[in-house]
Amino acid sequence: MSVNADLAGRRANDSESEVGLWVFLASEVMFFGLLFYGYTITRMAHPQAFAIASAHTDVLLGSLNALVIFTSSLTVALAARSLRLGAQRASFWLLAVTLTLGVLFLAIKCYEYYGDIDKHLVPWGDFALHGPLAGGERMFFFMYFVMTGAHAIHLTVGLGLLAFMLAGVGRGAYTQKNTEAVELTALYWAVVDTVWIFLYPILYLVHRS
Amino acid sequence: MSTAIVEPALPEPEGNYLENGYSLRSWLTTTDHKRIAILYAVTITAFFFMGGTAATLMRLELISPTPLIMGAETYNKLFTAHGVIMVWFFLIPSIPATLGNFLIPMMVGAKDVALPRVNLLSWYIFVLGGMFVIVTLIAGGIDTGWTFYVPLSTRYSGTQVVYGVVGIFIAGFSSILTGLNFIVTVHRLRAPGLTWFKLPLFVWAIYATSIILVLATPVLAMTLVLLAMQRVFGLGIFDALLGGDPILFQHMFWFYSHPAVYIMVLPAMGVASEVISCFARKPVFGYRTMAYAIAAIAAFGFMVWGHHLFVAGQSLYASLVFSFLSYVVAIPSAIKVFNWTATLYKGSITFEAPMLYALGFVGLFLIGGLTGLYLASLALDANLSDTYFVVAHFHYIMVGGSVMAYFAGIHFWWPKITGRMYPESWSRLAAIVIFIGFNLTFFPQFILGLEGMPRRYFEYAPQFQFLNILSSAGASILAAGYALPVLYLTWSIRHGPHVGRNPWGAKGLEWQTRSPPPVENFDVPPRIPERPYDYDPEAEEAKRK
Amino acid sequence: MALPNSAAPVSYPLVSLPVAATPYAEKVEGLFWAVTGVCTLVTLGIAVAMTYFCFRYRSGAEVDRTLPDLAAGKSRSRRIEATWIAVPFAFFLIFFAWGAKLYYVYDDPPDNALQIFVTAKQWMWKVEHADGRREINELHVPVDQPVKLVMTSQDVIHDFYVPAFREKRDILPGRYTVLWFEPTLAGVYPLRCDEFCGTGHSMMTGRVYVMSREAYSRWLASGSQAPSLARLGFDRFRELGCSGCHGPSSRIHAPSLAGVYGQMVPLSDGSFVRFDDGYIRDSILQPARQIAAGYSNDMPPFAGRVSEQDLLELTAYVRSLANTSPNVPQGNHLQ
Amino acid sequence: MTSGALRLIGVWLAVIVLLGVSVGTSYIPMGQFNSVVSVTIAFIQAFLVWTFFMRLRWSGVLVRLIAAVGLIWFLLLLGLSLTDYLTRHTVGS
Repeated sequence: MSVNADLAGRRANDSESEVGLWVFLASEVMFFGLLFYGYTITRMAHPQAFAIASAHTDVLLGSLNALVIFTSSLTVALAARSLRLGAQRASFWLLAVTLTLGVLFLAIKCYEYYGDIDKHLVPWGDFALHGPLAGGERMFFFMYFVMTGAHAIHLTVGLGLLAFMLAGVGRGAYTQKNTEAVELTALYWAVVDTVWIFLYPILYLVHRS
Repeated sequence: MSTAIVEPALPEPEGNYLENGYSLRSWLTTTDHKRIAILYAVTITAFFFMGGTAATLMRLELISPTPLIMGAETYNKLFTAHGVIMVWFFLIPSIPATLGNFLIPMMVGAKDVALPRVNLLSWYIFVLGGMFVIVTLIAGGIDTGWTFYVPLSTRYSGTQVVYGVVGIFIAGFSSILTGLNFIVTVHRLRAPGLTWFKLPLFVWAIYATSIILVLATPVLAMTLVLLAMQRVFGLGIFDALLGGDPILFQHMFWFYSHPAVYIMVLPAMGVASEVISCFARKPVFGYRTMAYAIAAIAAFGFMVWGHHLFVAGQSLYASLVFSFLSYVVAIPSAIKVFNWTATLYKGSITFEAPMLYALGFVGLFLIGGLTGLYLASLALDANLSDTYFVVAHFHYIMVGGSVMAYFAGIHFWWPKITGRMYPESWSRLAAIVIFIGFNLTFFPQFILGLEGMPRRYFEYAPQFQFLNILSSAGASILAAGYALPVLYLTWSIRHGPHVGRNPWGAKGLEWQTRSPPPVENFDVPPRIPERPYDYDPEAEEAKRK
Repeated sequence: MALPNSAAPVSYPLVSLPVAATPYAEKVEGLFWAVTGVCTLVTLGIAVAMTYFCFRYRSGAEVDRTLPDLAAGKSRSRRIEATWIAVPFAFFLIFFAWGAKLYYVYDDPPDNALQIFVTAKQWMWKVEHADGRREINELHVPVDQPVKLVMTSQDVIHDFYVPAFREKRDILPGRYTVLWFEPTLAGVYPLRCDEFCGTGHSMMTGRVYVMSREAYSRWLASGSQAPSLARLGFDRFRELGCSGCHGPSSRIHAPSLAGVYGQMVPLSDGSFVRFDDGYIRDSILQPARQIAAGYSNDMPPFAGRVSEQDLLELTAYVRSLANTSPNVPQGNHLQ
Repeated sequence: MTSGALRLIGVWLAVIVLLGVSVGTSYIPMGQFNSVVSVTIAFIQAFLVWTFFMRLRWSGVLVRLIAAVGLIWFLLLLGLSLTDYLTRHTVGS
């Protein structure tokens, strides 16, 4: 079976849709790359402000979300793999778990936003931080909301795709012979996961010590 | 090696892509790359004349150093509209989305692009983005210039910046999807035996362009999001009041917008290579070098954006680096001009309209490129940057270059697209009128820049008036020149003489199929040539006798 | 070169390039004509070659069209291509080095430069001289004297452009940029804003008067006897409480400002920064960003509490301390 | 459970352990190195996800190339901008 699994994993040639999706993912890298770039340059000019401001983020919820989304990228990879191996039922349930984890992520994120608003960390409102570095701190939270917001939008799109795949697999529209849609969804989801891999340390862990 | 196209002995099969349904619905729901190309052509022609109208009004105003027919605010809105429409809604999609869409699948011997539905989707996205821009114009326009520099665009402009930015953001996705489609098509759908170095340079050019579209456009999209957020919420990382950096916006903007120039000009280079070698009946000189030059331009084009920031407050060290890299990227462009010239050597040259346009392209691109050498130099740029010299320079590249080549391509492939020939003498006349009108419009602007007239000036010192009048006079000739093709090409759709498969005796795969092509492009699989541009001037001469 | 009086009808030459009023501008002219010469030759060369080929090898002309066989042709065309890669590249390197050297050597203003502050706003130029003299849309400078403009904007990005000096520099909000020149030709030169700055962009023009020494002294004397910028800055220095910590007898541990202007000073993160107008400005507005080595971050930020005018005056004051020693009571050198 | 699935789970475990290391080290005062460590860990995590979950390990050259190009172009944007930002005011230490 393990030999089969490797065979199922190996393809000599990548399909058109898969190449297309990877090109799109490269485009996504530049999309988020621009935000990381803006963050980096601004942080270089305001290192202390970014450190202080990042300590006001909710590291517990951020880490929890990292755990959730990292796990979801495992389950979606397993879902695609199961479908390749013909285990439609397993694939269905793994997709369902992924979808649940995704919704959980959004729920936690919303709760976190609620807390941020409550703590007056929204930079364009009555901002809580008034110290000498308030300008840089406002810019940190500006980037925090833009970056996590862009990520949440991508995640929401991913949830839509997952729901679609879940229905398809449940219906039997996607089977061992027709795995492409599910595989592409899994790739997309993994990129959403990757974005959080980078967002997490630069938003939550800048200054904890 | 026989140059004759093998015509099948069977009777011509019936039906072509134009006859595949006449209803509006059949056009709006098509996934045929050829029909989508025509959808784009119609759309961008509309935008071209919108942008052109703005330009005409501006040139009219600039006849006088003092206000003539409008106020400063209107003028500022006009040049912003002109820039936004011409850059994002005409030049960027011009050759790739029309000629590219029509020809790439045929040139690689495929039935369609790799992702036909995505192709249609990208046109709808483009139209949606265009709608926003039109709404912006109706709602009062934008007065920041197409560059949207902060903090003018975020804090100080009272116009509809956000709508416009949303329109450009949306249109960006159309660019990305188009580029993505071409990349996959060229990689995955080439006919068996059609290796990379058998591809026409037009395919190389569109492929390189697509890479830029995919990698640069998302940067612009996100930059505009940051801009819109800062405008709406009143703060952001470009905000100097918070200690943010307005120049950061310029870095981001030009990381897209400089490669965007290559999005406009690389496809033009591709068209010129096809047309010149066809009408010189000679293989493109140094085909491989030309292909590598295209790749080099696409890659190095990403590393020179800082030359827009020499006087903007960028560090001197960065300016040195970017100045050097700007000279590096000039090398492959120079190679191309030399190789086109060498292609003519020992050819058997005829001067049909596409050739006139293409030769015009080479000349104007040459001047545009050479004046770029001034702007890449630190000391000269510190004088010329943001003057009319720059305006003239990039119009030579984008209008003299890209638009001329677009017309060359439209005429060259018109028989293939419509199955009918355009009227030759009218077309030659238009090519000459456009060439003259163009030079009369923009050459004086080089001198205006040297005299010290800044760009985007609504009123100017009276000593600049003579050259401005000259430029405006040229613009009226140019406008007439642009109106001509619209008239005679429209006429020829119904009344032009029918043509066969290959009226030019050209060598690309697209000429092996019928004109207009069948829905699936080829009735029989195309024959893959031994090498690209397999022309033979001597045989051509012998045949003529 | 005099600017025309707007009332009288004046005829202009159809084309008139601006004079080069500084030695630097003359050097830029040199480079410009060199590049123009090369580019003209290239354009003519290509035009002649294309026209010749188009004529000689037109279809139907009886000429030899045989091309060398494939192998020989390949090596020949490689050689040709190598030539027209190498030769342009050599020229490009020269253009790059020439332009870069001119600009680079020029970048640092001399120490004896007359410092003048320029504040740009929509749509006017405000100029302040060290002696407190203020002008709007006009700038008077003496001939043969290096002049250093320290510029900032109150709103959007502007650009200080004097064609006769062949140079320009953007003026940014929240930051100082520097432009310097040493005019050697007396005259009146147009000044234009060269970065689009909104509705009145094209009206944001002014004049630079380069005057003989005598005329300049007369002009200086004719002005109101406003206190100098440094003097005003000293008042501001006390009013805002700066002297409490930065003064010579202060018991609070704050760096002395005497004799440091223009020097490289160490920062707490191990790097060095030039103690210039930009650094003074940043340190007043956001002291925490760059802490001098050996000091802690005790200073309150003055962002939002001081105007651009205050900043100009304070900067002028600190600048005036450049040649003083820490033990002299402050302000004495201004008397 | 197959060995393929086990491998994916192993990768997941590695990612989670790295997450723990990242959180843990961020509470140890190391100055600027805190960020160096946490971002390096992020790169390792991303590498694992792309290699195994996104199956770059089994992909053709083309797909690997496309994946690399995205990263390279981002570094180009950042790297060339740093020629400006690292040399604006402060001279290197």
